Amino acid sequence: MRRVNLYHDKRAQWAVYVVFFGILAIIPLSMDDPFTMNQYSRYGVFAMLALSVSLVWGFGGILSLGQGIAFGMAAYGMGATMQMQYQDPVNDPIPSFMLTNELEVLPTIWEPFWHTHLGLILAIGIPVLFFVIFGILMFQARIAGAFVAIMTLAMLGAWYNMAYDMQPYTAGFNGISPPSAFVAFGVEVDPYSNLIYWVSLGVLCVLTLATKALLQTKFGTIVQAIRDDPERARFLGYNVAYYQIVLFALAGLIAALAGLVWVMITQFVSPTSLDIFFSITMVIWAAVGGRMSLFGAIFGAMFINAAQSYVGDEFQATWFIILGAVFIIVVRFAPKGLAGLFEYVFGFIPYRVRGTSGARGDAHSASE
Amino acid sequence: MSVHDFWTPFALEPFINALIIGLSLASIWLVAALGLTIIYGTMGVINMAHGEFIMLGAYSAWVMQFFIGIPWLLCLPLSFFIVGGFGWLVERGLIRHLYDRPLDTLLATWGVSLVLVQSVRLIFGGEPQYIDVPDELSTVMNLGFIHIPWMRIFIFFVSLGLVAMTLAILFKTNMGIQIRAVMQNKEMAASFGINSKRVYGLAFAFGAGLAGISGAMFSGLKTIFPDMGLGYVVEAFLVVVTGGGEVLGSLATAGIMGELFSVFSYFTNDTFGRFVLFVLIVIFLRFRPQGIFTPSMARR
Amino acid sequence: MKISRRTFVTGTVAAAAGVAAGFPHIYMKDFGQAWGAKPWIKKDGNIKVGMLWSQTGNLSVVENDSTQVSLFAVDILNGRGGIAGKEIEPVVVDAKSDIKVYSEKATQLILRDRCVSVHGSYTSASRRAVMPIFMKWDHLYYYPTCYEGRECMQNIINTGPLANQHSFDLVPYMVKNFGPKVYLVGSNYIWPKESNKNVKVWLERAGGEVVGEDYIPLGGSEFSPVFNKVRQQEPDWIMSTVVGDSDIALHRQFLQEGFKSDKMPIAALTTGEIETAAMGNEAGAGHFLSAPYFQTLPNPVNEKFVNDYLGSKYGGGGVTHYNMEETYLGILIWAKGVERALEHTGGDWEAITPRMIRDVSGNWNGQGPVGLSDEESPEGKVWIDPDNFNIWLKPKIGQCGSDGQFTIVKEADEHVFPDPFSIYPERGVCKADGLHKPDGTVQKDVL
Amino acid sequence: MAVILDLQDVTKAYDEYKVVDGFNFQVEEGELRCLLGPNGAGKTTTIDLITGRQKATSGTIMFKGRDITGQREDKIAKQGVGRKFQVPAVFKELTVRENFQVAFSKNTDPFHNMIRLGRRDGRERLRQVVEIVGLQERLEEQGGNLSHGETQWLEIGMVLTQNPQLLLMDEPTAGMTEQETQQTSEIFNRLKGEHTLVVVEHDMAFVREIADVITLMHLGKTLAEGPMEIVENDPKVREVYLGTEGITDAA
Repeated sequence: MRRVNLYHDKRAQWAVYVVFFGILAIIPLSMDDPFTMNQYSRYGVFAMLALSVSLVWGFGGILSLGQGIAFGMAAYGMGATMQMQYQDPVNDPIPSFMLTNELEVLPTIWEPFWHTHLGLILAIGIPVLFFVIFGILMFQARIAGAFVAIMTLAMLGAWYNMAYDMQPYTAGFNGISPPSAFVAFGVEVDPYSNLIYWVSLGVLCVLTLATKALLQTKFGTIVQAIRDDPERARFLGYNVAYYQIVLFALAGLIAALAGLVWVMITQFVSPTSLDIFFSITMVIWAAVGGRMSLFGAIFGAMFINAAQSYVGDEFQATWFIILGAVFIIVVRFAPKGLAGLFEYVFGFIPYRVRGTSGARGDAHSASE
Repeated sequence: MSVHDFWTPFALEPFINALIIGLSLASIWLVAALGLTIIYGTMGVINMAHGEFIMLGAYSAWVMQFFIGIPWLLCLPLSFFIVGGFGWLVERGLIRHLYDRPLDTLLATWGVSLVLVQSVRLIFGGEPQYIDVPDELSTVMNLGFIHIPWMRIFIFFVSLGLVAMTLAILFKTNMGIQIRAVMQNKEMAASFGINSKRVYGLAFAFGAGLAGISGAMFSGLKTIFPDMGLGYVVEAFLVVVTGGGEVLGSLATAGIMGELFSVFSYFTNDTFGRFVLFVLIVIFLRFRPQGIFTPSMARR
Repeated sequence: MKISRRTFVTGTVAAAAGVAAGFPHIYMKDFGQAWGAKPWIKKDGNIKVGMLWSQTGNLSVVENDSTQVSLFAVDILNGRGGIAGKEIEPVVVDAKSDIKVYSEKATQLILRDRCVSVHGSYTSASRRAVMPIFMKWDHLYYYPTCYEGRECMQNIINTGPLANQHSFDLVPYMVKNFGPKVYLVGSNYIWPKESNKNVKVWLERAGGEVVGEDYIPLGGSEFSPVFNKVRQQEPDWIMSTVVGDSDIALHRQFLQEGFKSDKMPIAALTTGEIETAAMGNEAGAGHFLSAPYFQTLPNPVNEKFVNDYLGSKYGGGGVTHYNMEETYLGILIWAKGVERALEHTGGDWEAITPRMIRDVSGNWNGQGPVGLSDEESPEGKVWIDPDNFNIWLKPKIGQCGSDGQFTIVKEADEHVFPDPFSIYPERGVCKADGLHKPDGTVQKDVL
Repeated sequence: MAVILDLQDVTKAYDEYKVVDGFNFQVEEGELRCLLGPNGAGKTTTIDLITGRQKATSGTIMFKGRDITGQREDKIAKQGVGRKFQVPAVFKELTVRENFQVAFSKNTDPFHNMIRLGRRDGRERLRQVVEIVGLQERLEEQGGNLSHGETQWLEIGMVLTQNPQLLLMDEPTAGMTEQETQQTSEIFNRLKGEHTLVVVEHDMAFVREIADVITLMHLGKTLAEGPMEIVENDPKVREVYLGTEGITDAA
């Protein structure tokens, strides 16, 4: 018999996920409130973004401040798809905002979005492809650490400027608001229905469990190894850049899916989705919840956003100060976030499992 | 934006003026980036709150002028000490504990910037403010077809002066020698009796002070408002990173970036110029990492 | 490793605690309110009206004033006994200058707080972010800021000037007094560009010409490249659609570049009392602004408005400016709409719907559209266009003095028709039920 | 026995300064070679050049008869060159077991590894390696919690897990206690013959314990090569080390 930290018990972790998503699944059965459904779906999207940050930063050691690039690109793709669902090929073939921007025919880059499936594929494919290319650019040059952060930030800034300068194609600063809800396979995804909740939480659930499963494969161990010491991994025969590119693209994929669902919920996309502040906020969510725990990151995103929605009036003016202070405290004293605190507390819970291959009696996993 | 008015045709005189404007932009970016260069170059800290230090400099100049009536020129050095002192406190209270976690300094300083922006907004309100500059600086110098506001000439020379001062401090003074020793090898510097903590604290305070003086100076040219830092910090970062965290590197990159941006925005427009500049920098970082990551070869 | 019962229990408790903390209204009382045919205004309740502004963040500079003046207007109405004896209850939320929050809070005001109408937004971006929500719930939004038009939605009433009204009088005035050559400078987004399209139309009529056109990023504060081109083109005056912080930088750098406002003035659409106060008197002096309202408008209604407002607990900002006054008008116009709706339902509060308020604000029952008389509106008589639900108003031109206040130098002779598609006649005509296209079809919700 | 590693006239120069200067170096299969020299002699740089961490300015590096000059680190590693760093490098947030799993890198394709469960991989090899380096009782411990000596053994074990034909060990006993050094030399003596080893070392007692042949580097060149006794008594060597005591105390 030996003592270990319950926190590190993989089965307990899975149990927490099952229970968590189980509870989330019950919520719509117990209520029928369009506002709550809409709001919780939004939290679901934020949780996906925190998940992507957790994967790429917490597990991969790549501090990307550019997750908004994938989010924003996918959001624009989805916005275009939904806008074109609203347009009529015969009577009204061009979105209103283009007509007032000296465009008389639909631009070629908008043509594919007539087809919903193609539009969805592009909305996901283009950001992922961009992340692959951008990843190759960075990681083959062995750029790491803070420089990745700065480069992703600069790239985000470039796209932000682009989105709002290319007014005839993106509606500029005002953004695109598709007037009708998204229709897929003949079903209207009403942004105030239980359906939107299922979509958002469903995507979150699948992404979370898939990411969790991925991290338990050898690939997951290797990316964490690369995070700890890329050079060591390289001399063990791993093409570190290749792994980082794949991981970066996967995180981009998650953020892109979040962007897709986001536009389904809000029917609106503008350059603010590429805002630098927003992308850094995602990092705050993940950091506060615990970047090295998927569950922690998801929880952090939901918790901070719920707090933002529900704190009383007396905190409104000081909200950013509170957020900033919490963030400073977390970074300074609890780099593993709330999840790290749990890990610490769980270390005191007496919990034993049958030891493996002659383990020592008193060896217990250390906690931070 | 249609194609025909996207490009401005070339004309010599305004083009020369554009080149001069490029120098002026370069001097603004340089002075904004100088403090960051010291902080990054010395301790590898990516100070995301640098823009807010600039903002604090502008606000402290404004407060001194508006409430106490101190003339603007005197506000400049005073801002240096006020913001420098604030930077010293931030270093003592926060940054000092994070030196072995460079990524976390980036995040923690971002938290600091959030707190600073909102605090300033709560204290002074969100309205933009302005500051009175001496009348001599509110006019323009005319040399044939060349027209340069004296304010920009002033900033240009002050920024060069600050660079010279920084270099002099780094290379001639005792503190500078200590800073450079710690920059090169912390352990070895410690074995020579250099208190690296003290040096870091001073370097951070010095960098913050430079941000303060630049903020006070920009307040004469531009607008003072709580979010103003964001307008400088991105360019400042790019200058520092591309320049490799060295003072002369920043000098060179600020010059190149200022000119490129001015020329791009002369021919196209400001927003597009910015896009091209960002992309060029990302590509540059890809192909010239050695010039940037000076310490990267020294592992194990 | 075998999972023990204790593991499972601990895990469950942890997860449940997490969910409970993250989702407070699972255990909150009003959780799960059934959505149904509930009335918007309860017989025994107040009239709830939403205020969707930012109290924090960069937009709060303007929107704080909007909130204050809205509350001031509600106070006045309640002081008179509310609407037909029923008290108005403002529901103020903070949109935190974040587009995502605007959209969330709009949903909250409609669905959770069940406000009968919502007033809000200073920027087009936030307006467009919330419009799909108002369309979805067939609700009603009052937007008080000047905007570019070219929209035709059935769930909005605008009380700010449209692009075609804004520069209508200004351009001929400037051409006449300063000369035909004009340089257009704007912030890089849609409103300045659309405004300038209108300016070009008026310029052509007045015999002027555009010698240059430049847009700088929102929040940008570097104008030397622009002034370089200005110096080369030597325009007679500058037409500015630069907004916010950038506007202040524009005027200050104008001065530092050695330009003089009496030789080459800036004619602006948004440089109001707040901006002139923030840029310093010498930077603002001599330039022109076209707006439907100025603090110095010499009429008793305005003097009372200014005095009452600045004397009230809401008037801490020290000025009244055009956007505040338009917001104020929005509340008064909304109250009149509610009165009419009550008349329409024959006194049944519970039958009033948001959309009904809009419908009766148009040409209802032969009474003509809702409007405010010279005795009610600080800017003088205004009324809602019964077709496109924008506002008829008289633009005025003010010249900034050395005290930051404006002297009215010209007022339009007649009210100007708000035409959202003035420069796009080929798109059709906006009517109450949608955009009537040239081919005879009607398109709803054009945005 | 065949030559497994062959450096021909290898030079690494920074501007004018040559860290490695026309260095020739041959190692035979199954040999344990010690690479010695004062600080700055170019030992670690040589290892860097062999493993691809730095690119040679000129010269060729042959491994098993194939030219590996200038190839990428991971490609060289996959051909059978293992390297232990001077400052021990292990994955600190991973358990010892996971460290070994990562080191078991038969297939390094990320997509292939996405469908493999880490735990199953290379169990057999893990048992063999753990038997050599010890650490049986520390498998579930986090890498960052090991003692210095244990970290060194873990890293040696990780390199061994790959079963490389050539092992490059940069100061494997640095910072070890005497007892730990003793254990390490036992490990090395077991490896001898089966693997080819190049060991950079300062600890002369340790070198005496394990080395067949030593190569002494100075200013990027070979100063002397041969069995311990011969090198030790070479007058050139004495001159370099200035002292009369020879290299024994130089470390």
